[in-house]
Amino acid sequence: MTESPPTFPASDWPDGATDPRRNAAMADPDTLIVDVAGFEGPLDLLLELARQHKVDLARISIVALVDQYLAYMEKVRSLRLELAADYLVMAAWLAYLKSRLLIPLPPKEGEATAQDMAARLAFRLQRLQAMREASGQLMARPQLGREVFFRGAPEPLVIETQREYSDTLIDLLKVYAERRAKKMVRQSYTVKRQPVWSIKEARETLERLIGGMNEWGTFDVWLERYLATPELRRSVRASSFTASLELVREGVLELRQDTAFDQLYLRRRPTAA
Amino acid sequence: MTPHAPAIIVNETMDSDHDDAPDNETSAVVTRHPHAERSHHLRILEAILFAATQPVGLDKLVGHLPANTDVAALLETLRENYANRGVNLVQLAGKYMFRTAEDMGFVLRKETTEQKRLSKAGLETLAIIAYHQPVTRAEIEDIRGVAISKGTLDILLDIGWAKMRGRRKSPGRPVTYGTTEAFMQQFGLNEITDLPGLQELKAAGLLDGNLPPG
Amino acid sequence: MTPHAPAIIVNETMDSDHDDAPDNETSAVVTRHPHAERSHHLRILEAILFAATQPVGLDKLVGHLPANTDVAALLETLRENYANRGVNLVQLAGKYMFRTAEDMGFVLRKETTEQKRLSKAGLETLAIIAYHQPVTRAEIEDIRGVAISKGTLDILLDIGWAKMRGRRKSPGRPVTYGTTEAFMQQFGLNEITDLPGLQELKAAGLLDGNLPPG
Repeated sequence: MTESPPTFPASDWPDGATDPRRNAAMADPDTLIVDVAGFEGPLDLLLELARQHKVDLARISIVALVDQYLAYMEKVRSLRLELAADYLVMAAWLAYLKSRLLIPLPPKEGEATAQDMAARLAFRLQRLQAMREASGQLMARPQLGREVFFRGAPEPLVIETQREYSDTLIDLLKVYAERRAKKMVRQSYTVKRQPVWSIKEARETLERLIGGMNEWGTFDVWLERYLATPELRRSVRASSFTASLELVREGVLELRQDTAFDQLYLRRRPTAA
Repeated sequence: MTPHAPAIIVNETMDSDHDDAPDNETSAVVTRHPHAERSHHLRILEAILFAATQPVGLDKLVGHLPANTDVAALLETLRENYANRGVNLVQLAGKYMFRTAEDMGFVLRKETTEQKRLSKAGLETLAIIAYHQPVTRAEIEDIRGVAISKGTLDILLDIGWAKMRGRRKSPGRPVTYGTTEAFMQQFGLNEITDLPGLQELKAAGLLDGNLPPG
Repeated sequence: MTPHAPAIIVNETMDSDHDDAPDNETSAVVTRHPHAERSHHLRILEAILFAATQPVGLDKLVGHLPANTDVAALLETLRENYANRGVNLVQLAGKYMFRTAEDMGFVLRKETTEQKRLSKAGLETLAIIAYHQPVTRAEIEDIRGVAISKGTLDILLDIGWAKMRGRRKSPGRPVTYGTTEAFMQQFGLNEITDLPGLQELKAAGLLDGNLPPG
């Protein structure tokens, strides 16, 4: 026990921090006692005791280990240090195990043999040790963001959404024809609401204009200012045409059309001046 | 560095330090000290530039290599190494960084197409513009018999099917609208006068007046 | 590494700056069609993998190349291309990613906050979860011989290295834990079987769920 402390591989303590407890323990096994709270449970303590033998855990003498544990417990007690209950439970179990190992008795019904119990303990120590080593190996691997890095300035995907319209010419024509048709229907049914130029109004207007109508001119020319309002156009044309026919019959106006559906011209009848 | 078969490594690893020596000895990387060192320096630059979150200045790179290393020359080698790859070494504001090659931009873009349809009002407005162009907003409203919301015309302008054509020479000089090339393409028309059904609509008395061409 | 004729290699490496054969100067990339295509595909993969923020699965890479392209073979070429560079192509949890070379840690090394958060108990618990997954809390405690504080598991879940995997089909249906893809990335593992010493531990029976009778 006076041998120089074993050096632990760097990988043993992945966080790289030295473990003051263990260093102290290695320097002088007796000082192991000082900080019992530093151990993570009785299994950890047992493993630490076992490791001090520097032997293969698979071939460790369980009896010797039990003795060491019990001696350790005794020392702790003599120093009146606080001990967690599970350390004492382990101590009791180990004491029982030792007695069974030393004085072989046929196991009771359903009870494992002392050898099996010892093997199980050895296995658990081995397994804990294996996990510690694995943890060390794992942590010693090059880690992302520590030793190895992904691209520092990745160029993330840009999503471009393209609108695609599925409207077709048929759709276009349909709505257009529909709208026009609707409008015609509405015009014929809501005619009362439309602003209307009455025939009387048209006649009065023509009579007012007639003095200046010396030359042939179309309705649109003579009635230009009344046609300015789009809603009134049809009505102005229709009413003034009707009124003009009256005035022609009365011999006040003359109408002229060169061919069918051609422009219609009107002027004051020269003799009527 | 693991040993490789000759000839292949030098090329496959893109190792810039491979020689033009006739024997083309690849083991050069391992055995010839200056090359191995050069290769090591190139690797350091590669790693730093790759991991950097921002372009790295020459001064910083110099700090990671032994004094008297010709870092500029190494960077030039690296730039050449990557010149024909999917990733290039570029200089931005005098600093260095890896960037995906310009012609590889398409892998960084994902194009999704969204199937859409115009609203009824939009389609109607478009039809009126097509048939009556150049047409003012007031005239469109007159034909539709309803006011059109600002958004409706905006969508058509935004899609690129309608455009402003000019101004009417009437009081207020209102803007007139017409259709575009894109409109013709979308609806499969050669000329605006091709609008199928136009004559038929006219004959049916659905339309009055003369439609101005295009 | 697949064997190639030297002339081909020049193309495959896409390396412009070292034609070892003088007669090969007229960069065959343009004229030798299949190789130019292959080179183009390699560049696409390079660009995607360089640009990526996270490892990319084969399925996604396949989508960027023409059907019937042997993407796995191209990736292997790329892996070889970069094997000796400062940046390597690695497989993590089955996905592909460029990453700085492991031996470049001395230039790039940084302390991570995760490291600081993990106690010795935390590291041990992580190892137990990794090697024994899926593993219950009770099993972890049995291995460590001590109860684990709630905080220890919480930190591992919070960092994102451990996750709940499901429930054991045993009385009480306890939750089982396992490691995550982030864990695989962190420690540079492609598969769980890449865990250091896993095979040996398994062979020694140290990962068996059932203890020897006792």
